[in-house]
Amino acid sequence: MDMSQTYQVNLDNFQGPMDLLLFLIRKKKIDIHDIPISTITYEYLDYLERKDKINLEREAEFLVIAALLIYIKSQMLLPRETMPEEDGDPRQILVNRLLEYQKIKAASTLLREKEGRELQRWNRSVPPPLPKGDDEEIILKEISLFDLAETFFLLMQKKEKENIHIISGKNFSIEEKTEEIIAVLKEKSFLDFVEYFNNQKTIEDALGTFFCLLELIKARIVVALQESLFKPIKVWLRKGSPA
Amino acid sequence: MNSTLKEIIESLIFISMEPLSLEKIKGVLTDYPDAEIGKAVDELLETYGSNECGIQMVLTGGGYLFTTKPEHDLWIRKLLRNERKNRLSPAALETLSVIAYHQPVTLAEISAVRGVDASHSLKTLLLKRLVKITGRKKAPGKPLIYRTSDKFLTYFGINDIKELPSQEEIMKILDEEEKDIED
Amino acid sequence: MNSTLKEIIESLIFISMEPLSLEKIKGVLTDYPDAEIGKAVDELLETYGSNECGIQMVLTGGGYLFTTKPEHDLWIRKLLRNERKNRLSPAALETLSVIAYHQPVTLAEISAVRGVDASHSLKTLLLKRLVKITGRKKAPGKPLIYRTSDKFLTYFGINDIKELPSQEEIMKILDEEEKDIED
Repeated sequence: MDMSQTYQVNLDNFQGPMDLLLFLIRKKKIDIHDIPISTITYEYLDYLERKDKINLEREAEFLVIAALLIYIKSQMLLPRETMPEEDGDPRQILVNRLLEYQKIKAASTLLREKEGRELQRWNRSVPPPLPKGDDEEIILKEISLFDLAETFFLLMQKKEKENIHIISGKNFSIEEKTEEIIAVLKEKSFLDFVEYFNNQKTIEDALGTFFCLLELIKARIVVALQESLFKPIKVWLRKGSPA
Repeated sequence: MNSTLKEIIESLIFISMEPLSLEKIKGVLTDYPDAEIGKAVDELLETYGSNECGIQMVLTGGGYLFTTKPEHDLWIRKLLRNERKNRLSPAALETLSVIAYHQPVTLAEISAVRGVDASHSLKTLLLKRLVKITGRKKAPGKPLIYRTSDKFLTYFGINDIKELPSQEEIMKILDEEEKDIED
Repeated sequence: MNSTLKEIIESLIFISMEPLSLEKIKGVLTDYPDAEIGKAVDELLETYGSNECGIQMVLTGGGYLFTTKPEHDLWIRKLLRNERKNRLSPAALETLSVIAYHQPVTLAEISAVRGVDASHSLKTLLLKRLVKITGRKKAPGKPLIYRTSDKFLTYFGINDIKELPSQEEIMKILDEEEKDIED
């Protein structure tokens, strides 16, 4: 984010309260290790008040830091019975958090540069022609608990859906369905057979779609192809077809 | 010779999923005269045709393509075999997830959940020692019972099978999937 | 130098769509001494790292990979008819930085550093497979713990997690930013 542009703008331009606080410290050229708490609290609250509409879900996080600032300010005003070294500076918690956040923000800047460069590189999405006889099989590289759990719960979700198939009594129009398929083919040039069926809402829809496709194939308007065994079946619109 | 042009063509052929025809190359590099493109392609063919290079550029199926040399097939096959040994397929992962969340479980039960015969992927998982046989079920045919192994726990970094992510935790992540497009 | 060895390694890296580690190369070329393999790989890196070549060999995510040069992005996108690849959102990148520097880390810890709830951007990163769940913390509520994945390394072109921007590099950025404000 370009700092000069954010000067006059609202809270949405900040990644959070730490971001805003860091911005104010830089703007005021304040030494992060020796923050004048009164000044920064005033500045910070001033920013919060600029917002006319309060989005509590988002602003709550800003208010937490406001509360922390006010707490630190009150601590600094209290007369000290012990030496400051023993008691510790009440600002220390905030300073540590700011230093850590500042570090993360700088690291993000460096990673952003690397990202920009790497996103311009392209790797092949399919392997080059391989020696015959070795049929390619998809293999998963790195698997984490997330992949494992995702696989399972998606499977369960699919099972649940299968069990509650309801054949609705909706009137089904073969013409409409045929037109729909041709429209999809014209737009996307081909469609994935299995995927298309899975997207049908009811068994009736799926069956109807299947009959339409059979008709279209028979009429030589579309052609269904499978590159090899177990590969997805793709349906293409024939060139020069009447449709 | 324009070396940048040669480089660009080289990367286009590299990234192309099918043999890349001269017409397509010209269609991308509209700023360059056809003759120069043709010359650059010829030069590339010469460079990659030499015996010094492990990768070859060939003219096949109406276009240019990078490919490996036939004499290296043996090594390439060995790499592919090794890779297969070390990794899981989506089918094996699915079987593993069913065992993890439903254990103790029999082959018939796994197959019923997955909707396909899971015996092949179960064999893979046994060979990788991610699952183990822990006895027989007291049921007709006394089928074998499967559980995840200690190696499974180590692999995924948990101490106990109770620590697997819950349905609630995973669904919370997946439900956001559609909303995340602009993120 | 054994030119056949170099060629074989070249073709192994070429057919591999993900970074190919030195260990895997050695696992295939068991007939060759390790030192010779290492030397051949270094020589290949040098050849393909030169500016003469349209295809580059890079060391990323713990292995070797052939890829195109960033400066040819425009031409490749024209061929593939692809849009520019999307960057991470500022929130997601910030969350990712916290995970990278504080790993293993829980959601609560990430949110504490950022001062905002990081669950939304964490979801994005999980779905993009840039971070992974690696178990649970032995703490009240047993929260899930997160780490960066191998894909994270490749995404940023980093070979090893140790190669993340160092403390010194970070300090340099901070000094520069301070100067910018003073100017």
